Amino acid sequence: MKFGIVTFPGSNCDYDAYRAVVDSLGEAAVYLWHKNHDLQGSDVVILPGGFSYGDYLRAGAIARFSPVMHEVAEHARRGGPVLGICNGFQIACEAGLLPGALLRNESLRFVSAPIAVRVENANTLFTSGYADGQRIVLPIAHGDGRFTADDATLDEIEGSGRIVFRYVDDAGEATAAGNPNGSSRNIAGIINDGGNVIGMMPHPERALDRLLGSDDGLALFESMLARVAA
Amino acid sequence: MANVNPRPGDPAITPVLVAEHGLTPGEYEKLVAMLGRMPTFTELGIVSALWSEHCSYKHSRNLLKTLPTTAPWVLQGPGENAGVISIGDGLAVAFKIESHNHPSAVDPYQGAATGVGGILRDVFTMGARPVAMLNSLRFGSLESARGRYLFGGVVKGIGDYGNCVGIPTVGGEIVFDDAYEGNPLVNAMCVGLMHKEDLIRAKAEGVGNPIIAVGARTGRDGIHGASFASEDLSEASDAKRPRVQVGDPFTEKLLLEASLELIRSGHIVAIQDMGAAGLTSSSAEMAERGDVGVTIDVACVPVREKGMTPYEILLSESQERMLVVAHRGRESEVRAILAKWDLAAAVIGEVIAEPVYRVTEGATVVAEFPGSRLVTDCPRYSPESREDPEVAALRAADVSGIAPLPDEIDPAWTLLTLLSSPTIASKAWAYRQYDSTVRTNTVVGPGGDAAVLRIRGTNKAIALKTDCNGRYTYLDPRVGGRIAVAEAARNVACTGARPLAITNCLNFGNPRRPEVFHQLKEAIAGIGEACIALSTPVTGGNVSLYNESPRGAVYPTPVIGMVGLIDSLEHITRSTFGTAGDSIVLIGDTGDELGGSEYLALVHGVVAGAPPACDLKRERAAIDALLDAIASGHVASAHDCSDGGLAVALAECCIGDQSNPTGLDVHLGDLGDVSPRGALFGESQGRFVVSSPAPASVMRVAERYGVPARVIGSVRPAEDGFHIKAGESELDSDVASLAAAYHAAIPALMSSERLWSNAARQPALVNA
Amino acid sequence: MTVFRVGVHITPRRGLLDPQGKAVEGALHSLGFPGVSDVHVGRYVVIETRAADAGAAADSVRGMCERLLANPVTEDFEIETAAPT
Amino acid sequence: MTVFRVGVHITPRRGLLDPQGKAVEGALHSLGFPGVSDVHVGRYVVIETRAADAGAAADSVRGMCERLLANPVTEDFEIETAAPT
Ligand SMILES: Nc1ncnc2c1ncn2[C@@H]1O[C@H](COP(=O)(O)OP(=O)(O)O)[C@@H](O)[C@H]1O
Ligand SMILES: [Mg+2]
Repeated sequence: MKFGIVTFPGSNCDYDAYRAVVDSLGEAAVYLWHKNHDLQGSDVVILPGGFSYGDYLRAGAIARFSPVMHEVAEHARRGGPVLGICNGFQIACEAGLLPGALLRNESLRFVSAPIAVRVENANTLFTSGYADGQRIVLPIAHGDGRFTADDATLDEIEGSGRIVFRYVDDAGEATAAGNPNGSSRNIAGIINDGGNVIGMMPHPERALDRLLGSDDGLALFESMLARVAA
Repeated sequence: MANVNPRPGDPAITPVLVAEHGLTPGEYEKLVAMLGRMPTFTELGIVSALWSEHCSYKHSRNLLKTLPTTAPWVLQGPGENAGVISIGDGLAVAFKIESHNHPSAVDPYQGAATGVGGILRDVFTMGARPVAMLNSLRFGSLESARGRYLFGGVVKGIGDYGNCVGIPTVGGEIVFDDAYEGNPLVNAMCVGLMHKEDLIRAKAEGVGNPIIAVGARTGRDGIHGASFASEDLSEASDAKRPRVQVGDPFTEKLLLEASLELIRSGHIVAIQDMGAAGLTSSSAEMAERGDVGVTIDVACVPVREKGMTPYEILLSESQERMLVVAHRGRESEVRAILAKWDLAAAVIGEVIAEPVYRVTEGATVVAEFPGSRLVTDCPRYSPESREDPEVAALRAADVSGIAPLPDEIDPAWTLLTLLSSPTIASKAWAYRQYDSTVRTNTVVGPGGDAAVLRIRGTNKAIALKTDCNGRYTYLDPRVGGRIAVAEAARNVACTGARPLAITNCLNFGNPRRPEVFHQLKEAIAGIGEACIALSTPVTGGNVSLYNESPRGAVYPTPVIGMVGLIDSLEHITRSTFGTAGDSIVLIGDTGDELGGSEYLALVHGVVAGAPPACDLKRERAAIDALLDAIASGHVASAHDCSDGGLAVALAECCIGDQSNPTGLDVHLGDLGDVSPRGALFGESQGRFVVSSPAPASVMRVAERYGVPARVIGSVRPAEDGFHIKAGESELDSDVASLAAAYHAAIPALMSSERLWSNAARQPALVNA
Repeated sequence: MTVFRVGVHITPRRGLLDPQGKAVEGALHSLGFPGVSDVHVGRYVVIETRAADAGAAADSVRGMCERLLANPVTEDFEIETAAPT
Repeated sequence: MTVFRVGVHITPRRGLLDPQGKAVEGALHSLGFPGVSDVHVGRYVVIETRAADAGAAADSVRGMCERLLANPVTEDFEIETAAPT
């Protein structure tokens, strides 16, 4: 299976995503240059973290106009899997691949820490390797992670099981204490109605090795492998 | 030599103008002698920048020459943009520390951000990919609005810049002390990794090779930043406000990628950051290193504003710019690489055979200097040095007689007081704003003793730390210099790493004052001694002088940035206790050494006494013993004793990891002639707190190295509490109170209700 | 064609949490501005653009807002009159 | 006393680098707005405050800018007319 990892100017987790795919999964990966109209036959597209265009104006606002995003949108429309992580989530929202928007953290400060999230829907392309309600620990590192949408949209994604991850506290509850950025309904990750585009603020690609603190991200990549390969 | 005439509109060269450029009458004479004529305004500007303290090291060069700089693993010592050491497997580590104190005092956010940007460029211009950032920060009290403004702004500036470029900020140190009230210190360190064969030096070579300006356009910002960094902070600094430069980390990220690609392409000969004194210093230094002449046409430099003069273009410190010497005929290849990263490039000059440094504006020569004398002829000073008798008296004071406060009856009160002082308390409020995990190599991030990064493709890791105790250095500069190195080494060793080499940032006051020059001289001597004893040569550094405000000089603060190597990932050791039941071993001797301690300063408001002795042979032996014990697999955790002494070190071992707090039961046994408070809060050097399931093995190793070690107690579950018996004294606390004191202190001080206003942007002018 | 300077206000949609506005409001109260009852922080973008007349300049800037400058999910925008530079 | 709404423009001082403005300018060019020659991005702060009259409201907001809202080192500010709400 081949993963295409988009490099926008200012992407800085493209390398981590590449290493995750190649070293931890043993799969093939290519960098997709933002100026090219070519996914190079990628089965899965990763929109990685970072600060595309410096996150100037709004996180993800400028990157979504990159030439390669035409092909990414086409790929998504055909049902191809897209994994948006952190800045990739922000870009996916700006591009309309996912609903809502990601605003400045409520604390107004960047937050970098290992954080607990609960798997809210283990029946997706990206989460079948987890159990429903499983509490996992992933690093976050962002300044604009407060997921926001109007109530109707929130009700709709919640009602259709499209909230995939929620921030939780030590007791596993989605409380304000467990919410690192003020996200509506503690949302850490959502999926589109086609079930093939996921956006999440935590970094699964940074959680693949116990040496670095957690390997709770492995199941996410393995879920994709299992489903896409099948 | 060409004919050089004043440019229409140039101000006349008067003694006042010369003085405004920071040149002494003697220095001006030297300049005239070198030129054989009067300088033009442009030339005066060039020399004022290159002969500023910041660029020329005129007061420190003679002292720096005494530092040890060689070892078989040192590939590049001082003299380049960054030092480079080999770590085996064909890999090398480039690293350097630099100050951005004065810009951060004027605008903490931009000052700190651009400091990070500058040191990043110093590392990637060596051909190394930056893999980690550290910092070392000093502020006045967080009780003052200005202290909070500076601290908050600096932390945000460091975070926003490093996070955006995508380099993890993994460690550092932060100290709050009134000595820094008028003049904060902001030192940033960058560490990069490379294949040895990619090492490139900033040396212009090859007559006819083009000189290319790369990156951001040149604006009017930061003109004369280098000379600004070379004077005391005063009211007058306020009027120099436009000197603040705005950083653009996004462009920096593009520059980083493009530069590494350029270096690997083989199309270029040399590359250097346009940092302090901008185009002037980068071009002059590259020419001097290569022993060639250069000619630069300022009319070819891409500018941001219309009507910029040669003077302004040469001295601008606009950020995110590089100077490249390419192989002749490869200009279009160079341009293609830069265009890929949306970066502009302009050929602005050429390497020439004639030994001159020449600047033209179109066809007109606007500045010309003979050969490399511009750099090499710069004045050197070894001013008078004399210890301040007041400091000598403070050091001689007997502090053991200071009566304990009534509250100290309960040593738990003292411990809680220390744990909640911002200098000792958890710095998570700051480092949670730094992305510490990007690039997925961070094994131990901020919060531990030293940061640890794995080296992909090997079974190795590197350990990194910055350290200094300014109070010790104030009381005894030589001992303070030694301890800065020793403490950095101990921190690195606690993770299982062998200390390899250091970079240093010497933050001192005005060197023309004999008592300051004395501090500088002695501290450098102490650093040198420790580097020899610990086999950690100096590979580079930075000198920041004139750190003074109307309150006086800062504490002399020689910050050490150390790199160590861990041979095997299995040896990576953490600082916090892991398992209840493990024994606690204290390695090293405890004396009754309260002089210069955090305890005296915080609880008694006293800065006096001799700082703890630093016996370098013992330091070396203790480090060797610890590393051996770690390698033999018997060490569960290791932490060094520093600020706040043994009691604080033990508490940190219990509460440092919030997800796994532990308690302990410790009996210090017979204290001999050491007082209980000396045993608990004294800061004797050369000590480690180690937890181990096999303490006998640890002690056997220690014995082999002749290092004292004894079991002082055991790790307990957190519910069992925290108990230390020190002679007559019993320290009892529940673990949660210790943790609350330690973790809540800085967040409480920085709560949003305590925001600063614009008044806090003005430096407090004491005595003025 | 003339160069026009057009200012654009981009403000967080009412009803959405505006932590920046709240923080500024709190700070203003503690600085002794008790009369302050509401603060919102948005963006101010100033664009210089060539156009045939002020109306065309404003139209073109409207297009920029719709496509890039404002996020329709969370922000409103308002274009000031275009003035020749 | 009436409640006035006062808008404030806070802009990066001319001569200082405005990386945000530069990035937006680049993006607008590639989006097909070639006429754009200069972009600056600042903040727009809207304050509701009680005051005796519009002049007093503006004066009070000026004080807020000087004391808190604008960074005197890097920013300029401009107060719009105060309007009663
Ligand atoms: N305290 C020091 N110890 C050792 N070397 C130093 C020290 N300070 C400066 N140097 C060396 O002097 C050279 C010039 O430093 P610097 O002017 O800071 O370079 P740049 O401005 O290009 O960063 C560098 O090679 C640096 O490592
Ligand atoms: Mg340099």
